[in-house]
Amino acid sequence: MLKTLSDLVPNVFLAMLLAAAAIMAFATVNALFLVWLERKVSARMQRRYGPTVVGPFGMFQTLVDVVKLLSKQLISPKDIDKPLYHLAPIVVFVPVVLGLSLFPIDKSFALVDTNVGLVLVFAFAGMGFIAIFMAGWGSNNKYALLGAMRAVAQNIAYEIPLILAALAVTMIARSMRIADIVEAQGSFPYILVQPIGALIYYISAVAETNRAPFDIPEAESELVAGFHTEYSGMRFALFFLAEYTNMVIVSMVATSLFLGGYKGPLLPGPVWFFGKVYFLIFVMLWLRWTFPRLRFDQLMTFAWKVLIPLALANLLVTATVLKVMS
Amino acid sequence: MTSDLHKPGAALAAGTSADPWATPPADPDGETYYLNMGPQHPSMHGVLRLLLELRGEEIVKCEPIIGYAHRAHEKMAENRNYMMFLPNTSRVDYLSGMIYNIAYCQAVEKMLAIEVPERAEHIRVIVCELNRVSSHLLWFGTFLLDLGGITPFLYSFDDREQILSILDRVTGSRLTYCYGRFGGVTEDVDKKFLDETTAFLARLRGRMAEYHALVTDNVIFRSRCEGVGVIDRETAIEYGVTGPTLRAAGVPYDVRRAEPYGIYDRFEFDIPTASGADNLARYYVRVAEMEQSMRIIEQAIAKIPDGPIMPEKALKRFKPDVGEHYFAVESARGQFGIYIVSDGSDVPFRIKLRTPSFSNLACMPDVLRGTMVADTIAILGSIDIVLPEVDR
Amino acid sequence: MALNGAGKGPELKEAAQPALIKKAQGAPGTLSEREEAQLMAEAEPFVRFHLLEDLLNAARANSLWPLTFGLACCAIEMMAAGAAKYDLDRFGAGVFRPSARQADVMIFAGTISRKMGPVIKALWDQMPSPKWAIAMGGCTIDGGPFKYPNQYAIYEGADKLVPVDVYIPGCPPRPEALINGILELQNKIKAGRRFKPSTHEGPIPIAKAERTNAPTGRKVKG
Amino acid sequence: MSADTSLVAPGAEKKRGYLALLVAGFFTLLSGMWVTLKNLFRKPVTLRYPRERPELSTAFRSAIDLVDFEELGSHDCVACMQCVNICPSFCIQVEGQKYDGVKRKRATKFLVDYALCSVCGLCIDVCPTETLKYSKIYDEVSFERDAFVFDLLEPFVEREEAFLEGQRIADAKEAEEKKKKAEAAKKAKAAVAAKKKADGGEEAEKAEKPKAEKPKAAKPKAEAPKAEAPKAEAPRADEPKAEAEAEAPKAEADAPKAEADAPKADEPKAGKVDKAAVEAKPAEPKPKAAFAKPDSDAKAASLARIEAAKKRALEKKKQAEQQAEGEGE
Repeated sequence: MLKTLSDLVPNVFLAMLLAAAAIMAFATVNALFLVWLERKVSARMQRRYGPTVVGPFGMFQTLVDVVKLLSKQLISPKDIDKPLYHLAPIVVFVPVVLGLSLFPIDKSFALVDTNVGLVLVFAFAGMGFIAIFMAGWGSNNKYALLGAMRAVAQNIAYEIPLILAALAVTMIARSMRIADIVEAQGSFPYILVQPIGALIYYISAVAETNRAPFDIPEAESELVAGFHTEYSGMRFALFFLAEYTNMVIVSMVATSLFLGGYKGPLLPGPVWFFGKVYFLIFVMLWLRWTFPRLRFDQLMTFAWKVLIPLALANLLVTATVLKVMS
Repeated sequence: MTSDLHKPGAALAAGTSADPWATPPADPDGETYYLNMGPQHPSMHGVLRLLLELRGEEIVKCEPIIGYAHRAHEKMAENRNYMMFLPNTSRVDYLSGMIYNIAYCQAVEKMLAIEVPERAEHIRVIVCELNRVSSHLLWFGTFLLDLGGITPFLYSFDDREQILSILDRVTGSRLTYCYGRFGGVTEDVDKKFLDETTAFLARLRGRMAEYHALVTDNVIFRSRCEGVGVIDRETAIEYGVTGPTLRAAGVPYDVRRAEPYGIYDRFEFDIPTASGADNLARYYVRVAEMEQSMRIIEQAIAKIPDGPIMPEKALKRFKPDVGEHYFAVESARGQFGIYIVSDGSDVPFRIKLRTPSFSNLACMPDVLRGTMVADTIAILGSIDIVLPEVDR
Repeated sequence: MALNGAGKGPELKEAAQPALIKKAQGAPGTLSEREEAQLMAEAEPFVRFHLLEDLLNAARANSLWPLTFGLACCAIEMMAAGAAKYDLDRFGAGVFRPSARQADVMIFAGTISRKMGPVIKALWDQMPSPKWAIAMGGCTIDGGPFKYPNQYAIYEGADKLVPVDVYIPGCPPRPEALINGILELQNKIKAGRRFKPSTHEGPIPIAKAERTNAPTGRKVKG
Repeated sequence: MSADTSLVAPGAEKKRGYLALLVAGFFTLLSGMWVTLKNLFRKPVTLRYPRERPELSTAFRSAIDLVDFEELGSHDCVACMQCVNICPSFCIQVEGQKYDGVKRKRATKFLVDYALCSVCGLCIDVCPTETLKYSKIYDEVSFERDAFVFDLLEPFVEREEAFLEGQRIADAKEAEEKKKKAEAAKKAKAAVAAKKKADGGEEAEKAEKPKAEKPKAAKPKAEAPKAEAPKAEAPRADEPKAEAEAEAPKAEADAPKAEADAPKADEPKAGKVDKAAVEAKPAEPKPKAAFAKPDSDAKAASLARIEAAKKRALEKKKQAEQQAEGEGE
């Protein structure tokens, strides 16, 4: 039987407090770890060492970076749209963190459990680009604005195949509750049933998180730093934090929908769960450090002409097969 | 389109005003807007500034604004004697500094009719071609960096480091060589140098397979390059575009073959050309050129004779006759010409450097019209400009 | 830092500094040692959180993000320093930020032309403090090889535009020199930003680098 | 072309269907990922700099330094100013002095501003006594702007007295020998001249002149390996060459030709200018001011210059002839 935090802690407020603390701690530590991992993995792929000086294997490098960013001057440029500019880093961060709470990490535990878990996750994830648009619009910078426009177009385009691919899975599992979907994957994960769906989901997920080769909103060589060109210090760090947390969330969704979540032989559930999540993240890093970036219109073409038709076809085939089998 | 910003030179005036970031006012119709790309921009290869008029992400007009790397190289030549201009040459184009350095020596040798010993000629060919390969490798890396691929950049730099350490063995410098002297070179090469060079060629050929798997065949790379930034034959010839950019448009013009200098007429090599005239064609030509350079190096190593590296009587101080001399070589970016006007004194009256990057950049407004912002970066990367060479 | 004594800090500090600077520049001693010590003590922040400050300085020192900003030849060596062979990232300084807002250190890599001067100033102003500058190569120290009488095109030194922390000579300096410069900058940051009189006196011998009689490749006579 | 580097020329591919292209494209992505994965498990190529030091090549170029000759027990800078004059960056300052009893000049000040240097090596090329070399500095940094003015004489200061003492003895010895030789040479020359005069006309004499001078210069050189005992013998071998060349830089483009005849013992004129400038501003090497500044816009000016140059050349020729005649007598 799945237990949630409110089952374990009777007091609602205490439960909320605990959940918030746990999520924040996880998001921060995870982002610190991921940035370090990314720098290390990329370094090794490029045949260098990466951070080595601070801590063992440079482990505390990102911690040091964050402390530095915290102590940096916060610059607000001239003629910005103040509310949007100041709110954007918070708006990008909060919903992303909320999404973290919805995943069962073991057979018997999830922080929050609702029967529309999947919908909530996508809803939270979809708010990210609003923040990006706020940042780009509010910055009074043309590069930021270009980045923001790209981000909006990209997110709208890629959310469709993302959800279509997830929809096929929910049709098979006949539930939107994440725990149910995981449970429904009896002896084999859905990636075997839905290989094309999984691929479409994963590609769209990488695009959703604005990671290379789909990182056009912050395309460094084109738009300087894209939507966060004008952000300094801690505000910039929040964007960073959100990006890495977002990576975790889409990987968690992929793990739950296609890889069987916490299921696996021998080892305990959380190990399997996080193992799969971090493997998917590793693949994301791997992609980023291998490929050049797509052009903006090619990205759109790819979404509308390849991914969406494929996802629709996939959905159609799934529905037909399900109907025939039942 | 009535505002004065559409008059020629309006943007340039904006660039030179007291406010360094000044741009022309926005289009009154609200259709287009201006974007300053550079001088500090990650993919401007230094300090180029492009003033782009954009409609959405489409480029309506592009005006390159140069001069941010102006160091008065040509003026400096008028202030010092022929010998003292030597270190400047390798700083005009620091990526193929060796070729420029040797080219200047050859120009002065032509002016003074100095015989260069055989061994020195062969050494010059080897180091110049190594330098060309290193320049192309750096271009390969930065081009991919412009396209968003970071790892190929580090791989190519790894290979480039090998060349640098080989050249370091004889020249003592890593980047801005001052290896040539009038009549020869400063240091003799030893057997180890030749062995290392041969070993490096083998290694680079092995690495090429990796590069092709990682980059050349990559579908994203191809889609970013194919049909993008077409500098066709006519445009190229009109603007005086040379080098790989011209050869990618199907014109097999290479100074090494068209007007052989040094001992280039003794080597067998092909002039790779392509017909696409787009980014991919330029990529293809450069990669194929690396192979040709390697062929030349191999032949030079096989043929290198023993002997002196400087003429018997080293030139110390001289006064050339009154006259004008032009000498051109094929640098990594195209035709590099040196035009020397001598008034009979030991100081050149005028040295004009015909640098390929300047002409190659000149066609940008034509080529960039109608492309996207992302393509701008890719095209600029593919023609391989070096800014101090543009500004001199 | 914001931790300066709010009440009496600024006035005293302003009074103290010029005298000290004068002394540092070698003017005849205007202050006795005792007075100087007193002034120094008063110029110190009112409240000091030593541990916090040290921690912050250590963090800043180990996370120097340079601005992606190349001017000329030295920029290639800067790129080489960031590449696999030298790997600036080992010291946490390999995160080249394209936007000045997110950079900590500006590496002047190349000749600063007159036209580029105002741009550099603008970039420097865009960087959030605390920020540092490294002058890489002869051109940014005092004009380098491009300095000659009546040179009209360049600024003879980066310090004509912004305060420079570390100077790296060479034309161009090897990547090792850039790394050493960053390490020295780290030491400087870790030591805190206390006012220190200059210790530099006139020309110094090459002695710091080992002076060898080893053959230099050229024929040594005899 | 070898197979490894063969590329499909753009446009040469066959057109394929939509799905086939997609699948093929997907596989090219995988092959790229395989490359990076392979590299993930290879050993890094990084040189861990502060811990591992680079191996500098034998030709490594850096700021210049003075060679410490073993047989001299010191450097051998004669303050001929050739390096100062050839330096394109004006980063060298040299001052010299003549000491009693020592034949040649000795450098009393040798500063190099590494921040200005472009490591071109021209100074090392022109050095007549080959006392300049590249130092092994490669990672020097400083917090101070002017910390890169190197004083090359500093390590030699203590040994200077001893060197001068030794040099005095050696010079005295050599002067004696030279005197003897000069007498012998004079006799021989006189004999030859007499013979020539008897044989041919004046023209023959003129032709003979340069030839006669050559062996004179070459003689001490040839003797150098023989006389090894005196400490200073070896470097002195180059002495005549050094003096001859010290003359050359004097001939500035615009300077009147008459200066070429200036007394040999004095330091060259350009050096003097330099010295004065240096005294005014000790910290900064002041570039010499006497530049040829061509008037770039006016064609007339150019023509005038060319005319002047021709004139100078003529004058020079004349002078040389006169000189030859004068010495002949």
